[in-house]
Amino acid sequence: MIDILYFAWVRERVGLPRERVETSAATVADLVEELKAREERYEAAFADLRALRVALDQELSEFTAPLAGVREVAFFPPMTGG
Amino acid sequence: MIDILYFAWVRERVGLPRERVETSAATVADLVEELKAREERYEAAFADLRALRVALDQELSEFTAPLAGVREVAFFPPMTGG
Amino acid sequence: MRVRVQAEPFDHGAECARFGQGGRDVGAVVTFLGVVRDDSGAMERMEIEHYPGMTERAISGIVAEAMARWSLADALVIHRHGALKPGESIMMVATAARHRVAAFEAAEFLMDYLKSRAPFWKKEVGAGGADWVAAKDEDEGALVRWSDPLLKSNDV
Amino acid sequence: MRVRVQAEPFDHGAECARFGQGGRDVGAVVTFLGVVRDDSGAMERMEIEHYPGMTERAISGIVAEAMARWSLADALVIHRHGALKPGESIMMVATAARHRVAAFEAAEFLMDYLKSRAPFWKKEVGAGGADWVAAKDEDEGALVRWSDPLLKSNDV
Repeated sequence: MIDILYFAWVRERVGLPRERVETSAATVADLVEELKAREERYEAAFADLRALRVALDQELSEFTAPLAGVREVAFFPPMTGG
Repeated sequence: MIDILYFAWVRERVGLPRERVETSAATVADLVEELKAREERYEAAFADLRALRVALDQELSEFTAPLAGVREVAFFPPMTGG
Repeated sequence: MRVRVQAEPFDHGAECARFGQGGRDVGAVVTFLGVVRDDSGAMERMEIEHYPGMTERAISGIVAEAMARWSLADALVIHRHGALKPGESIMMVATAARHRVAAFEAAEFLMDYLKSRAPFWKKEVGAGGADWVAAKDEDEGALVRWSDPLLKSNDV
Repeated sequence: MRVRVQAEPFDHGAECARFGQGGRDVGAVVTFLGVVRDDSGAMERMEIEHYPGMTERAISGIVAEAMARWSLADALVIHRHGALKPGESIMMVATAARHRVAAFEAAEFLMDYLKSRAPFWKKEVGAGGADWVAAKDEDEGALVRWSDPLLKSNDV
């Protein structure tokens, strides 16, 4: 089981701020493919990975990163703080 | 008649903050030569012109600048504000 | 070093007055204040979303890096989230160092990182609708300046 | 735009609180505070001499140039003269602009010019005697950055 968090317009497109999923995906990219296969709203949220960022256990990471041992995955657009 | 002002260690070496002198010096450099010829304390103050700055009527200037029309000449070391 | 992520307003003047006081080796204090600007003239509010937990962690990491890299005597970051009106203060950064170049560089470094690496997202809400603020290429580009350790200040 | 040259202390926090308030186009406020540092550990006071008349003129000219070059919404310079103790505030600069890069650059420009072009001279007085502070080559060198108009910020 893994916690998935969504922020900003990713959250709006997916329609929820977080969910817990059962997955055997090896990498972040694999997890994205699983999600996209589930429903159209995921397809909309993950249409362009270049417009997205991912954090694994609250550290910025890459879509190629392995998911082994990870408890929390967060997807969001590029940050706009400051 | 021209007002001459001295600041920082130039003032200390000359021994006064300002004086009014009668001069027919054409340039700042000529005025410096006149002053150096007067007394040893001026010699000490103006020993190294590269260590000095000059302002004419409160505008930074050069030692080669003409004195025609100038009412106030100030000599001082490089500034250390801020 | 202090990091605060909060919905409540903060008092810029009071923070400036408190910051860097009494540090024996402090010759230079730089502060940055970010204010909500209404460029379109039609914004009702700016909504700032963040990632609780990661936000504090990411900012603390950035501040610790700045403290070490510029030998800062102190550093402060305050960043708000939630709904803000035009003219309200969004965030502030403060740095205290021996010399001005280090204080300026560290403050700019913190700002550049907060812009693109701290998990905040801004949304402008007006009569015409709501828009997520897009990240700017130049904000991403600003980080290049800090990636090379050779660019580090000589602390003059 | 305000320029103050004064012997009296100023209140950094209160000045920060007052500065840049209510400007419609202000998104970024940068402040710099200079503090008397006692590097030798033996300084009793710092004496700051200036050139009354020229000081105000030179600073006003520098501030006007910064206002124009970075399209500032506001700018402030306060510089003290007379005798100051270690830990006391010597001077401050504040800039308000639409964007952070302009506010930072303008504040650094003002500092670089105040260091080497405004008629102030510092003397450190201690038990062992008194020494005029020597101008630093790097302060003179810092001005090179601003001499080329092509280096001007794109205001991002």
